[in-house]
Amino acid sequence: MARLNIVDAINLALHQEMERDERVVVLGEDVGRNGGVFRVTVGLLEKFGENRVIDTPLAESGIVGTAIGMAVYGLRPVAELQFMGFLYPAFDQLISHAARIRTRSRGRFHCPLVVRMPYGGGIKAPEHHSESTEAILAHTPGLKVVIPSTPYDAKGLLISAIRDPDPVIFLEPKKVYRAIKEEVPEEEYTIPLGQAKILREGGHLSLFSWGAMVPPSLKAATLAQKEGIEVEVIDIRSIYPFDIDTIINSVQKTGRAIVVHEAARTCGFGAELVAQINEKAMLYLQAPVERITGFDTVFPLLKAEEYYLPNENQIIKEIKKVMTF
Amino acid sequence: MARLNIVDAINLALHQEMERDERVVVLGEDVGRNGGVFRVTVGLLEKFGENRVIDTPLAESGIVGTAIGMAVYGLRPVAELQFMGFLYPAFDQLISHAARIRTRSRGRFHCPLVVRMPYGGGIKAPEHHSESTEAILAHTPGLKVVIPSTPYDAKGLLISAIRDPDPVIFLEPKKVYRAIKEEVPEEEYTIPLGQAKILREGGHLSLFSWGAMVPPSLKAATLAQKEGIEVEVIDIRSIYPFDIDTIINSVQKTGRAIVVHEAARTCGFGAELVAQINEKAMLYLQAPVERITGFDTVFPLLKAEEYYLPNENQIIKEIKKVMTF
Amino acid sequence: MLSLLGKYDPLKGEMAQILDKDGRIVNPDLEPKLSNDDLKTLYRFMVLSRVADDKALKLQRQGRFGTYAPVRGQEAAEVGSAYALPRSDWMFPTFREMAAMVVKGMPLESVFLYWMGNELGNAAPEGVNIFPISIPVGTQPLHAVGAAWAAKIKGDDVATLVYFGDGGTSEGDFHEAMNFAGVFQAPTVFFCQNNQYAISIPRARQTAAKTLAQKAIAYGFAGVQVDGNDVLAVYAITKEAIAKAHAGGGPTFIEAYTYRLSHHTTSDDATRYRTKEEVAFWEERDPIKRFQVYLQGKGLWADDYEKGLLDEVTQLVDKATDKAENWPAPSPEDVFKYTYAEMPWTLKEQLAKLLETLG
Amino acid sequence: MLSLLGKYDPLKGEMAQILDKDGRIVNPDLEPKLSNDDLKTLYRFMVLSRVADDKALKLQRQGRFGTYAPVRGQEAAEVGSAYALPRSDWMFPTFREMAAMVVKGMPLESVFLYWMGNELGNAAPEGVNIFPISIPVGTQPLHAVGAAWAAKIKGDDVATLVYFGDGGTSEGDFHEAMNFAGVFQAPTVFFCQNNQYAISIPRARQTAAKTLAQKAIAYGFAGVQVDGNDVLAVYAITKEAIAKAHAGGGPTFIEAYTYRLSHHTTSDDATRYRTKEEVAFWEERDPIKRFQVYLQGKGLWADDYEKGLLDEVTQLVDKATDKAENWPAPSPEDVFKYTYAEMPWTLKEQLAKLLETLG
Ligand SMILES: Cc1ncc(C[n+]2csc(CCOP(=O)(O)OP(=O)(O)O)c2C)c(N)n1
Ligand SMILES: Cc1ncc(C[n+]2csc(CCOP(=O)(O)OP(=O)(O)O)c2C)c(N)n1
Ligand SMILES: [Mg+2]
Ligand SMILES: [Mg+2]
Repeated sequence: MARLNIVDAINLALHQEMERDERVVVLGEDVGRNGGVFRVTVGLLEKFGENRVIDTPLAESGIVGTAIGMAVYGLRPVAELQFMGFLYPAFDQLISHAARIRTRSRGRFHCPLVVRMPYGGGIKAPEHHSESTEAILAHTPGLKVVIPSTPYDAKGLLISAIRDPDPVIFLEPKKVYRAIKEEVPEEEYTIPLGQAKILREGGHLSLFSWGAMVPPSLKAATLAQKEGIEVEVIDIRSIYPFDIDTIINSVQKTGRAIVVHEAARTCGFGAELVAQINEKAMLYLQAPVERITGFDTVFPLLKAEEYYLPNENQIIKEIKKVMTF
Repeated sequence: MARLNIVDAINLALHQEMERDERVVVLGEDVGRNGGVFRVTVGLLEKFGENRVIDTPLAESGIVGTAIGMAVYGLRPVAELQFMGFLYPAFDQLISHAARIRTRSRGRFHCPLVVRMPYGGGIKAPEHHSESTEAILAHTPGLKVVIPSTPYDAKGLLISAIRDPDPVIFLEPKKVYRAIKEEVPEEEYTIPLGQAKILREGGHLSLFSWGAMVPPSLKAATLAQKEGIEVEVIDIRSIYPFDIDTIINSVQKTGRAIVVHEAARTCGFGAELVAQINEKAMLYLQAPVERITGFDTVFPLLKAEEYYLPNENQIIKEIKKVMTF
Repeated sequence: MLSLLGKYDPLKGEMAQILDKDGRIVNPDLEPKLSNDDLKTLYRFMVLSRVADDKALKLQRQGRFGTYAPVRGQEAAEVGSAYALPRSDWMFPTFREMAAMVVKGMPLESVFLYWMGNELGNAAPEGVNIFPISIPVGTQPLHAVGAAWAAKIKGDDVATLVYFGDGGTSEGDFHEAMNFAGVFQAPTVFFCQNNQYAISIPRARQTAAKTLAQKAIAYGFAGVQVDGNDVLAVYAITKEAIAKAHAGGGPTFIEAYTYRLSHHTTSDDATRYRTKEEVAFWEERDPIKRFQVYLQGKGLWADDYEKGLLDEVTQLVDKATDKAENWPAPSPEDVFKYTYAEMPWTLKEQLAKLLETLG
Repeated sequence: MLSLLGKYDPLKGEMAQILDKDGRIVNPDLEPKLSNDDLKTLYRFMVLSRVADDKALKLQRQGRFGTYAPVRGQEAAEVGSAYALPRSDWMFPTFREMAAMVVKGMPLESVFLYWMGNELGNAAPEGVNIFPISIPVGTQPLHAVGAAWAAKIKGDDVATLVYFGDGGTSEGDFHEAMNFAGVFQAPTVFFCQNNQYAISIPRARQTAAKTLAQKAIAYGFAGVQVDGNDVLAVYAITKEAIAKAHAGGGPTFIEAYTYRLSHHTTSDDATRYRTKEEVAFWEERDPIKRFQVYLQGKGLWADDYEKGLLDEVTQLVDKATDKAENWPAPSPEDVFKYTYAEMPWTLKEQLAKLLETLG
């Protein structure tokens, strides 16, 4: 078993799935010769050839739209978009077609498509390189949305996504692409979509987060423990469908909860979690569920990006506030 | 003062703003010669000529993208998209540009653009003609989102939207385009963006809705009254920014609340309202805030559309449930 | 038979034609070698389309149909092209392709069921290679390119044909589809029905290019204009483009120059934006009349033949109507169960609530 | 001076050129009538661009810059075109137009400030008609068309020029912009810098069209290919396209055939996807060297002139660096206050919370 980072783990999953199932093809801007701008697809072209690892013209709607045709025809395309900020030209194809082919045809056709892309801020990048609009995708019936936060999960979730019969959007937290290394089994394994992961148990407060917000959440939990507060940290992992049982069980146990995400606050996925907790566990709540989020502003350029991203200081402050409500 | 429906009221507002300010231009598919597929722009071409009432090629991104250039250059374009289901090709221009020109240029430029479109279900239309994805727009920093539910509001809000210095998305509930008539003053008037409207006062429960969900909400409130339940019905009207004071004051008074919207449930704007109420008024709540919404499915074709749209029966049932929690 | 592709230069305003408006053969050397049966089948499909179209409009006015987009005037373009498509190739229709879909094997009752508001009508039977109708204009050419490209990757001898209108050429997705097709030499035929209008917007307002066919130059492959009201020319040129695709020659763009004789849809009033004179001009160019004269010249048509044919197709249309109207209404479950392969808990919860409300 | 537009047919592979790669005049009758001062100014801007570019790369490696997209190799295309643009016309740049922007009047310290990660650098001073840099590829041509069209509606004598790359021509928005420009005869010059790559994707993979210039045929207006490393040809052809736009002649598409000599951006490693030989081939076609020979031939260039010029522009670049580096850091308020004309309560609440957290 090797210690891999997220980039390597995804690369390994792609290699193995392409090996296992010749219907799997990879396409996108710079995914072939260049191995992807984050090097996630390195080595695939050399191994599987131009027919299955496809450098496309610069057109996101074209990438997703042709991938839909491929998927319905019988391939298993894994499309890469270079950054989530360049997802929007392809949004119509996703919402109007990928998400709907099955229901539009009453199950005669389906669309086993994966669209991968790096998302989130914190890498001092230019404008449009720091987006996290997972809530928009979660609001689109027919799509599944997955966000791993560790190398182990990245591999297992991606394999599940590729084998899933429906379109899955796979968001990769680029801030931690290479920041975390852990043991990743060489053999293939899957992690079911739709399941959250309890990273740390605790009885006083439930802390929900995903992607690059998981590490500061864990750090804050460690800090909190020093002050006697036992925080249960849960990585949501699947944004849609999300793991309501794990979420509600935790809140019923702790009575207090905080959601952390880097997306804009209004109508972020945090709002949905708060609404669900309100609906299903209100009587257990000892304090309002709080949200620590990005702002309703454009993600700032590098000189100000530190202001935007939630960090462990904010989280620990909020934990204390909720504990003393 | 004439009795007008929503279509006529919007038409009147357009006439008057074009008369008053020669920077106002109208563009879109079929808005000129044909007067719009819902006849909202009838008479404008004849009155203001081809230079200011512009039939465009069939390309939504083109319409919004050129309108952005016009707006920044100094016009006040009012773009029509034919249906909200055809907004998505233009989504990139809205999210990546219209919403950001001001902040990208630190205020050197701004984008006084209105994008109007009919939205919502209930007219037995083909696929893609029944969308209500206002939550996606509300999650986009830099945009304002407005939904009138009556002719009076439609006129006053549209005039405000046109005069607003920032991009405003103006969603028109087409199910009630011609269903409601009321007195609409001939003279121009504005209704500030960002304000909800209390349509009916009541001390037992707050019912929040917008667009075509307002009429069934009002009907349900009338039914409830017969059973002694005093429902306060609030038309949210401005989805972003929304009127937090009116919302919270109402819940603090009633202690119970229901949100009704036709959009898909998960990550709908209802979730944000629940989250806000949880954050700002939890201690006042005597029951969980409930949501009556569309489903996490594609809006069905006409044979099944009655299943999808919330109606007064559902609302009254839910009111009773919340009252007896 | 001569080659039609490449022979007609759109930049010179040349358009392929075999039958002129009066049914006279103007290009005998291009005439496709079709059996009498084939010729009569083409005619039958056009007449069937006309009768079904009229029925649909009537049903819509009676509230028994939802919105409907009539084919009238475009029968030659649809029937001629669809008839040239082998059974194993795939078709990607828009909302206006009733005739093309029926030629390709879609049961008429399915098309009717769809326009009556039941999604089930959008599912082609197993073995009938038709993608579900795409409503968003200009978006489905990408699917046709993707499927063609997938076939190529898999080594299947399959081509795809996608329909769209003059309006559709303005959308960004059309551009991306054409460009991908060129780069990957996808075996796709882009079949543009230039019916002169996108709702009320005349063709000249859609683009400053003199022809739509010349747009193919931007993507490095052949574009050709064909008289879309001439079923023989449409058939011949589509056949050739399909053969080229199968032979590894890549994509072709065909602009079928035609006219929508009816309203855009049943919600539209075409008298708001076009003149009687213009419509009359095109009535004279009716594709069915023209082909009838041709068949008559070949001794394949007579009054009693026409009468028998009309009886037959009218019965067929009536039967399709009955079948579609008597289809069981969709259940609440039907709204939910095709969203994903398996319903997530969210949908189950929402469905349960709906069933509870319905009592 | 002869007309360049229309003279070079992209379908025949013709490309406008005045100076060949060795700085020899190959088309003397096309030579623009520029004063010696103008010629020297063109040269100075190219050298300034090269020096500023090198500085930017160095600053980036030292962590004093964010990601940066170098101009190297494209100086003639940018300087020649921007110099042809009257002050009252508008420019729409992408991330690679440092040189063009500086020619148009953008202070170099602003460009540097922007790439150091402060949005303030994206705001052109009042009176300098430059739209903020657009990062999403292919999207800003629509803005250029909209602004040009607005100018036309208002009766202003203003044209617009928009920059984009070979990759940009594949996006749907490019297509819609070209099409709108044709239909509305917008006074817009589409200036495509075909630098042969979109990151790692070579031009041949971007489209099957032999030239990018021929794409204009799809939209009914002129497209022309120009040697993008020949500053005189670029200047002359842009000047003519701009004049045509002002005269009501509508849009023009210019493909400047050039080469990106450096990496795509500082995050890129171009050695992964192109050969030394290819780069060497293009080094020989360096636009600055070529123009230097031309100036020398005119007696406008000598070693000491070069030395003086280098000193001058190096000082200018250093000063710009200092200014940009000493700019006050953005405050928390700066993140919020330009989102809307007035901050809604949501932003006020979020800002208050941030200030509280910061202590
Ligand atoms: C993306 C999109 N925008 C707008 C519409 C509304 N609409 C339906 S059909 C149509 C005109 C289509 O014209 P054309 O492509 O020429 O096809 P035709 O209707 O003439 O067959 C429009 C604007 C749509 N369906 N999709
Ligand atoms: C819509 C979009 N997709 C992807 C990217 C990422 N990206 C940045 S530059 C670039 C290549 C651009 O190539 P080209 O248009 O030729 O311009 P050049 O960089 O060569 O100047 C890509 C893919 C982007 N900025 N925008
Ligand atoms: Mg048409
Ligand atoms: Mg390039």
